[in-house]
Amino acid sequence: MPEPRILTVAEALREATDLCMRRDPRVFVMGEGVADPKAIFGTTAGLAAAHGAARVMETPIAENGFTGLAIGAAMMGRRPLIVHQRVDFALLSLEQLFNNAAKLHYVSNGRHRVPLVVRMIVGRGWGQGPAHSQSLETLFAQVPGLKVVLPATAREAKGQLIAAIEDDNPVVMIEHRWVHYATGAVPEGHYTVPLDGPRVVREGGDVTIVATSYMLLEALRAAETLAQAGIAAEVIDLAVLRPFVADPIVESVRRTGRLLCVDTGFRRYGAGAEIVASVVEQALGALKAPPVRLGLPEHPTPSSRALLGGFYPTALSIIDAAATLVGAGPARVEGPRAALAAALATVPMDVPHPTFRGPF
Amino acid sequence: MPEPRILTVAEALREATDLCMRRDPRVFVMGEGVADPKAIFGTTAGLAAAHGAARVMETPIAENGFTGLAIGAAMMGRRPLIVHQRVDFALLSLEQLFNNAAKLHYVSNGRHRVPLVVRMIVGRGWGQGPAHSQSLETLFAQVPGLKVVLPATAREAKGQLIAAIEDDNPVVMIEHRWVHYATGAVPEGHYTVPLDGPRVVREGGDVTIVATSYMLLEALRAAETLAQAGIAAEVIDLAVLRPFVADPIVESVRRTGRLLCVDTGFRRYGAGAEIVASVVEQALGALKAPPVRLGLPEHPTPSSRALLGGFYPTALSIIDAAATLVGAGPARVEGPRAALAAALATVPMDVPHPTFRGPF
Amino acid sequence: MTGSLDLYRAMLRIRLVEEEIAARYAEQEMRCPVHLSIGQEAVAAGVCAALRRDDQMVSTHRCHAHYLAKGGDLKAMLAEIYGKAAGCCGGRGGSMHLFDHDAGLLLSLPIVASGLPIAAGVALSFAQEGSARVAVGFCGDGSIEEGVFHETLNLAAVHRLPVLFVLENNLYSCYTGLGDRQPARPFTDLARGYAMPVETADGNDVHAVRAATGRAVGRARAGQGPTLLVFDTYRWREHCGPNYDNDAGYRTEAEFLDWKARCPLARLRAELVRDGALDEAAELAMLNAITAEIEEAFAFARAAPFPEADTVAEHVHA
Amino acid sequence: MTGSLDLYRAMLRIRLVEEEIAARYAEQEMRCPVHLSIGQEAVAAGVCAALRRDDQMVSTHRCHAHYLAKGGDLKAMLAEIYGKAAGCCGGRGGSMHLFDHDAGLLLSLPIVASGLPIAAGVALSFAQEGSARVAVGFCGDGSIEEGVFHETLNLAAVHRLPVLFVLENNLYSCYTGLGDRQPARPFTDLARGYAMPVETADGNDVHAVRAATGRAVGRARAGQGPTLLVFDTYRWREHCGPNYDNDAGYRTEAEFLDWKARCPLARLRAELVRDGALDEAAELAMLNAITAEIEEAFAFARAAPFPEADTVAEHVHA
Ligand SMILES: Cc1ncc(C[n+]2csc(CCOP(=O)(O)OP(=O)(O)O)c2C)c(N)n1
Ligand SMILES: Cc1ncc(C[n+]2csc(CCOP(=O)(O)OP(=O)(O)O)c2C)c(N)n1
Ligand SMILES: [Mg+2]
Ligand SMILES: [Mg+2]
Repeated sequence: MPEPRILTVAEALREATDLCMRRDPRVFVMGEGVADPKAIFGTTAGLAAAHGAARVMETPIAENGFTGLAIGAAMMGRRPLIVHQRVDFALLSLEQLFNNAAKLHYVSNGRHRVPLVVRMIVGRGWGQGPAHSQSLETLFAQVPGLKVVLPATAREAKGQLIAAIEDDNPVVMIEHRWVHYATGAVPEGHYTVPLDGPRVVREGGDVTIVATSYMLLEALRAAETLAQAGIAAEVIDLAVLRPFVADPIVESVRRTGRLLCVDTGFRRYGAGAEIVASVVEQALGALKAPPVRLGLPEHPTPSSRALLGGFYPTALSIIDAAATLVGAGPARVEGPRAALAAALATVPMDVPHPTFRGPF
Repeated sequence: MPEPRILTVAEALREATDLCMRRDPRVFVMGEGVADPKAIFGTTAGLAAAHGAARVMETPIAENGFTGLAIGAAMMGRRPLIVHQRVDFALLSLEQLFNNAAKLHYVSNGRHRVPLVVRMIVGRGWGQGPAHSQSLETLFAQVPGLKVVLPATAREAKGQLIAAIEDDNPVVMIEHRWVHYATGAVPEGHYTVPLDGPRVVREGGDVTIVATSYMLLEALRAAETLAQAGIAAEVIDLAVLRPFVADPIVESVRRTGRLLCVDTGFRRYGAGAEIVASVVEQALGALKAPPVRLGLPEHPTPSSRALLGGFYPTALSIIDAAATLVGAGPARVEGPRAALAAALATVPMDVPHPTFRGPF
Repeated sequence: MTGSLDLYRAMLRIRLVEEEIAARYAEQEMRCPVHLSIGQEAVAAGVCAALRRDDQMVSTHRCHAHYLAKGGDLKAMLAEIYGKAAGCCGGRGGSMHLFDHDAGLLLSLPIVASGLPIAAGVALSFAQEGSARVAVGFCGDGSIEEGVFHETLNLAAVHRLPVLFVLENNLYSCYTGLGDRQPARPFTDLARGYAMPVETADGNDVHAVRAATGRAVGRARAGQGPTLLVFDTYRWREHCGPNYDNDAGYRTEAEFLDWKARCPLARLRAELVRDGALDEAAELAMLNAITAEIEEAFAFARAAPFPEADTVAEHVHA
Repeated sequence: MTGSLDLYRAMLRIRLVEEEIAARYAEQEMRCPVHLSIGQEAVAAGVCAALRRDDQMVSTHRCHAHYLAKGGDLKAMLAEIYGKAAGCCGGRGGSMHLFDHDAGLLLSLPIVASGLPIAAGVALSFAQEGSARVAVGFCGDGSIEEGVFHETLNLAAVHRLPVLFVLENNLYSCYTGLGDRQPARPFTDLARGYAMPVETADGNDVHAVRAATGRAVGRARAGQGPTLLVFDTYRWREHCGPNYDNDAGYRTEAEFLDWKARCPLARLRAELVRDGALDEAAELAMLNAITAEIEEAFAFARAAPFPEADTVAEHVHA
């Protein structure tokens, strides 16, 4: 059998877009910088050359305007994919996205369709600062009519983006900048990863860890270390925040009795809150300990790395939370945790760590 | 002792604004229609005549622009109060509100202050339709740096608005249109109701009902009926979604063992999720039954009243949920519930019911 | 090519439908906000007379006249306002969400200026398909205060999209006059910022509106890009609802009477009578035909069934 | 009144600070994005020379020159870029959030055009207080594509606010040229849509910039409202970062050399030398003084302590 093809998530997203543009002439890409030399962190690299400026449209700096433009084209049967280089910029387009894209199918009693994909990127590292680093996934996830997906691994990212482009509904894809670097085996050609809910990524019987986006990579790293300490963590990629499907999580917690949620965005009012609430509604009796939520604290993102030490959940904080949750004393995880901590310490914390790049 | 002064919430808000404008020349009001004959459902009635057009500024239809204008004036020490006639319109101003108003104090290391009040109104009834009826309170509540308050009763509304105007932070006040009609005894003169968390509105030992805004009025009506059936509900007004304070709720659930949350906005990713998650984290053992959440279903608001029958939680659905939660059979609530149902049936469901107007 | 008589019939039909809505609104069976177009009929009729059925328009909260002038189904419109299953939105939208895709009224939106980039996007789809169809986005004098109006004009101009922006200036946004919202300058100057051709005409002169629109449509079909059209007109009744509100204090009875004297229907009627194109008999026949259609449509809408409550959660996702 | 020599010193200081940042960026101790202003110094120096210290400016992601020209503290700026506690934001903002309220640089924001309505709001506060101070909002050629630019100009015009909108046209938004983003027309036409006075000048001619700004400031202080100022200039280095990127493919080396030949510093220097206002000795003294200040400031910023980790949650609420 042939060597598996290892791509970064950024390359996988680029490949998905190129493939969909080749398969369907109605697909086009629009946004600020989609055809420029940086090509949205490489995710649109070469597309303008391959498909022409008419299908890879540079736009003015007008997020609300070009979002409406895309909605109008989508209503007429085109299949636009638009990109925002930061979630923070997409805040300018929420009126179009929430009032129009999300509601037109419903309010037209099913007659209108808005096959639109909105990609937006979560900044992190190198002093990004408060307005270039927001994730805000539950902001989008609470709006009926949207689908919201957060890719974490390369194979899924490609399949999820193809599924999103082929979906007849508006799909918001929130991509963490550091996820772009993650590598994994990516099949050639066309396939989809359905936007239909969580996916068990690693099996284990001691504790259920639910994470999204970059936090999934941290969780997987933590699970490895926990395994070395004899703690078997089941890791679930929530992946799709809307439509929200709790069943695989509930089912897992019924087996493990312990739930740890790790949000990429804020902990307060985060996806973890909905997960915990849904689980206790259905499986209160199965809980052996109070569920634990990790996520961003209740303040903006400072620029200086000196202030970021405790800002983001890490494999280490996930390990500690999981160990406490299963009632394992510090002694039990100490060794493997120390080894991981040492490995992590070799790289500054404001750049993505190589060992978190997979292959996953 | 004198007759208590009964005002509507709309009148109470108007009085609070007028009082603050008289006390502090830096306070001014700005928005679309603040000085027009309708005066934002009467909440700004007479203010232009009393304080002049310079302090009650009509604006162009430019939500994002005048929000930024208010932020700039606030940074320089003025105290703007801006108003959006619908939450749905405020979606255009989130970039200013989230990236600037909420973060400037933090990113300036405490040097800048943004003493800004943003009022926005949730539409309901008379066929409002999908884009004139959104509540979206957790959208605002998830942003650190903001304070978010939802008034429900007249005395509190006046005190909360005065507190908001005197607060040195940006405060978002989300007012349900039907709450404007609610009446209650309102003290004369200056007083504040601190923006510091939930408030027990009615005591009871059988079940804890946490609600906000108009749902608090439904909950109180339900509690009365439940009492007639011998079920003592403790009703808590969450009131302030940010900063989020769970303690009084946790403390109540420790006593009742049962939790029912009623969201004014969507149930999924709603405030109820955060409440349930916070409660189970701190008081899992106290729960005698799985917590229950009520709120809006996962679709937009249709215009036709024929489709709205099951859309909004009501005193009746709250009664049913509470009764089930305490393990009371239908028989036990049947009588009082039927009486309430009959009373409610006398008024169409797309206009506010007189018996829900208090006085509270 | 629509003749003057057809234009008059179109305007009269709009007027009579709106007046019937106003007359029946107090019955409280139309339980949604209504923004009537009485006084502004010439813009709707004139613009649509210059369009083909397969051209697509995007309208605003004040969409009745646009919907009717473009050929939208009257029964589906009234059923929608009555909240019935036979409504164009199945009762889900109400008066501010009217649409009839087949007739070329793609969409109406209740959020000010929100439909403008969507109209430009429709034009983008025409350009991508190499079709000669044009898109039209309606907006009021308040809409041009929204940033997205400007983002849209710039987008349409730089991509030379086949779209018309029809600015219906009725002097007010709700109860606030232009002077409190914008500096004094000709609206035509707005187009210069986008190097966009502009047409302006008396919005109560249906011929002038049609002619101006025709020139813009010609450019759009020829691949010469967008045009801003500016038409001055006047809303006779209150911003939202069936009544007159000249006593509310934000505008004067005199101003209203002045505009009423320039009624777009009376103006065209005088011309038709002068030219002998409309005599009493013909007018009566026209009036009776329209009245009969309207009565039948109202009867249909009132008798039509409400949507089934259990369908409320359908069509969230396609 | 700032003399030509002071203007030259101001521009040279900006140039040398930026070049030192560029030279040291590879050390990876300034761990935040930097948007250098090299090539655009005349706009910053000319505008600020026409202002009083207590006038307040709001800048963008490209704020270094504005901050320095307005008198912002150099040590606090560099410490901020180094992420230190002594930074103007205590390390919380980085290069795109520079401010020095006392010097009259109220705020810089990384979101395009986001600072413009805030600048107008500052002007509103001046108007409410009856002060003669003016506010300035900087924006690039990309910023005018954002709707809020237009909402702000309309708001400022209708309320006659004492605010200047300084449009720094450097032909590009990141790596996208004007032609891909806007139709061809003079930027001055943008002001007509708001009946707003407009001033335009060569952005590399500091005298012209100062004179144009002076006229606008005069009107603003006299209660005659806002002005749009349009200055053409050029960014020499990459959009974000220390390097040159003429080989990246979005612009040509020739274009860059053409603009470099019109260096705003060289231009003023030639004038000073011609007028005998600057001889070798004086220039050397100036150079040494500035270099010494910069070296001291970098030494300070590098040696300064980082903020304490446990202060991170402070100042969420006032
Ligand atoms: C974004 C937004 N802001 C405010 C409103 C409330 N509103 C509804 S109609 C209207 C007036 C719009 O004026 P104009 O564009 O002139 O249209 P007209 O009503 O005069 O036909 C306003 C402000 C809205 N629907 N959307
Ligand atoms: C709302 C928003 N959209 C996009 C960006 C990304 N961005 C940062 S700088 C920039 C270019 C702005 O161009 P211009 O206004 O001409 O300023 P210049 O960089 O040329 O000085 C862009 C698009 C942003 N910061 N904010
Ligand atoms: Mg109008
Ligand atoms: Mg530029």
